[in-house]
Amino acid sequence: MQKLPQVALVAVAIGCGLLAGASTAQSNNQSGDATIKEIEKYRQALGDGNPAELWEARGEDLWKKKRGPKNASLEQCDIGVGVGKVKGAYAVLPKYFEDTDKVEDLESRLVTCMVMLQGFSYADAKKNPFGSPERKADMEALVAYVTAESRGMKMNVAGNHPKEKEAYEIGKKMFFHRGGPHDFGCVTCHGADNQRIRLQDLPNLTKKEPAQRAYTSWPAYRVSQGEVRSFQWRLFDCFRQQRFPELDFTSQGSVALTMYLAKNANGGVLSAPSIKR
Amino acid sequence: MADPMKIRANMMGDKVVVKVLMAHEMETGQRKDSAGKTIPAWFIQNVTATHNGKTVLSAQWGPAVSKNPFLEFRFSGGKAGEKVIVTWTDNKGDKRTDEATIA
Amino acid sequence: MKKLHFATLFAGISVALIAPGAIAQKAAPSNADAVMKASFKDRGQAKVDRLDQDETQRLCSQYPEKRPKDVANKIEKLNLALVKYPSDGKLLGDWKEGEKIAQSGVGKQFSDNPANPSGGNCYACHQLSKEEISFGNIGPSLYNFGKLRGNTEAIQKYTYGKIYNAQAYSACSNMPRFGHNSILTAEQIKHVTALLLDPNSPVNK
Amino acid sequence: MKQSRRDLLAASGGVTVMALAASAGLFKSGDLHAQEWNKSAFDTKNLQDTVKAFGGSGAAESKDIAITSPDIAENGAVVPVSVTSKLGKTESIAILVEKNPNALSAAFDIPGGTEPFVSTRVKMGQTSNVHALVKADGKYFYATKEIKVTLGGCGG
Repeated sequence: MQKLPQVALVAVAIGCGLLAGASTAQSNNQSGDATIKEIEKYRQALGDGNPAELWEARGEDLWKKKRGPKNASLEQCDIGVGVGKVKGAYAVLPKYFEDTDKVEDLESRLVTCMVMLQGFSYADAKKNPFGSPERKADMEALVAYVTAESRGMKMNVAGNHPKEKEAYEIGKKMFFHRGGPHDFGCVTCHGADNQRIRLQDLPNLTKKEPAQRAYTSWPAYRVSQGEVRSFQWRLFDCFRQQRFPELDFTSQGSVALTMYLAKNANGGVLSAPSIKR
Repeated sequence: MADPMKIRANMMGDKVVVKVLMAHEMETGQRKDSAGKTIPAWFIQNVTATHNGKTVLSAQWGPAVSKNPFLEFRFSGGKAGEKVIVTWTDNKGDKRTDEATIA
Repeated sequence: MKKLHFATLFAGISVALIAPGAIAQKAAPSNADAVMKASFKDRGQAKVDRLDQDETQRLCSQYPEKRPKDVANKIEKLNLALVKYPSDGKLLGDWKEGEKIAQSGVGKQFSDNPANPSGGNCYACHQLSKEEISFGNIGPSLYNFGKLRGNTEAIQKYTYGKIYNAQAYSACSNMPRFGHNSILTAEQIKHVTALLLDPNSPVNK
Repeated sequence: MKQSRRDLLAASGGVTVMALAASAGLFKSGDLHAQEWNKSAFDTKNLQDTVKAFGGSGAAESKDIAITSPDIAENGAVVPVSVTSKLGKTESIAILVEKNPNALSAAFDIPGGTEPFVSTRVKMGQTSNVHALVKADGKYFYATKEIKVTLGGCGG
């Protein structure tokens, strides 16, 4: 039904391929450890002045602006900590919402509110989830704003409702599901300690500390793409690289996998939106 | 229209430290879109910062400045409560001016 | 179609935020596999049937860490029988081509053009040469692979077979079964075999 | 690239203005009506040509210029670079990436009262020398640092 943003994907491909073939960095005396240390310096140097702030500002405007067929703002939206409250909401998501009788993550909850409060059609609300230079995504701006309002707070996903438990179990199953032409699953890259793909660290998402560190740093401004990417995007793109078909935005499985990863990160302090390569 | 800049100006000793984030694609003119067509260059060319009517920094940029540019500089002679005004102009003639109060 | 459906649905309940069960996008499937399958859609060359598992994938998902010895044996036996060697009997190609394949990570993603050849992305997981500092560690270092093992026919056969189907030698290896799953052609696997074994390759320098 | 240069030329108002700007330093400091953009400088392929485009005749290496950046950039699209000059009467600071299609990335005029320091982020297509070019007391000086650019892990 919804057309996937062709442009967005091109941007992704270019972002990843930007340096392909151009950059076989040469060094004979550089040990792996020294390389990792320098990369760490690189990351720190980017920490000051995160362009995600530009998204946060745009998202706050979008949150407060009257939009849609009903000309309403999102300020009356309950995203997990009560109507009209934004602070701390991201720390308790995903969670079960009575009004929809569903477990929702931030993105699916925003879609719900855009439909219910602002009168957007369901398709319109989720038609441009991931922005590109040609077409900025309101969704990513809203996500940046909401998550920034939980910065410094501890992840605290309840997960006690039967549907939350069900989501967790489904997400866990998805995490370990190996398939596709490469036999990959999430677990291939994120099931062991201290793994690296090229120079990128791969957090072991089955363990508390690395799971906390990874989850709490998303969403993030990706310098390779020049966009703030949401957690839904993170999963979408992981599955693309896993050679899987396209993960449907805000699908039940996507929320379930988020539930699994978010709950495993409980106790971790949110630092998102962060900045990443 | 371009999105607002994020400007921070803070006193550090007797210096004002200014940090600016600008929302801009900084397209190099070398990338191709999905149809294989070259995406035309589009980037900020001039940046000017003023304080009390005096220019405290002016810059010329090429397309090799990173997307959503970041800029930091420091000047003396500013006080808390005064304003720093930053303006950029791109190669399409688009322009954006924002200001921050020194804290 | 979907759009109409939801628009109508929401028109009725939009005033009441508390309306249990109102937004059921899809009837909630009770089992995980069904939910997973319903959560993906075909895109480009990546169809939803990629989620369907063969026996190897099913067993490896079921036992992600420690698996019973008989399960591991079963997987290795099953996969060993699937290894096919090139009909011309030659196992070594051009290591220079092999290096390009080792560097390239494209192929089989829905964003990739299926008409283009896939890469092996070896550096993503392995150290191979001392020149390339950007390498991963999911797999062991293969630096000096040939220098340490020699270039005998038996080693060539093992190397080719390992790239063709890693699970024939190590059950539930993280390494893709490049030949078995048609990621790389026989010709490409020969090139990568040469990269690992040729004394002139940067791997053995 | 040729196409984009024509675009730039059209957009920036012709070469004469540029030449004038170049002759007055990078551009006249404090000149608020300046929409000038030194096209000839941004077209140069190396340090020496950039110096010439700025109106200088040559540049000397100097230990009084410091380039602060990581030795390795995880992504060439965003490479943080800071330049500090300890040279007296620093008038301008420029950042150049030797192996980029065009060497000059950014040029800053430093009016009196502003510290001879700038920090920004530039794109690098590949591992390359990065130069900081400083005009101080009418003369040009430079410092060089190599920054390595690494490949990403994703399917590229």
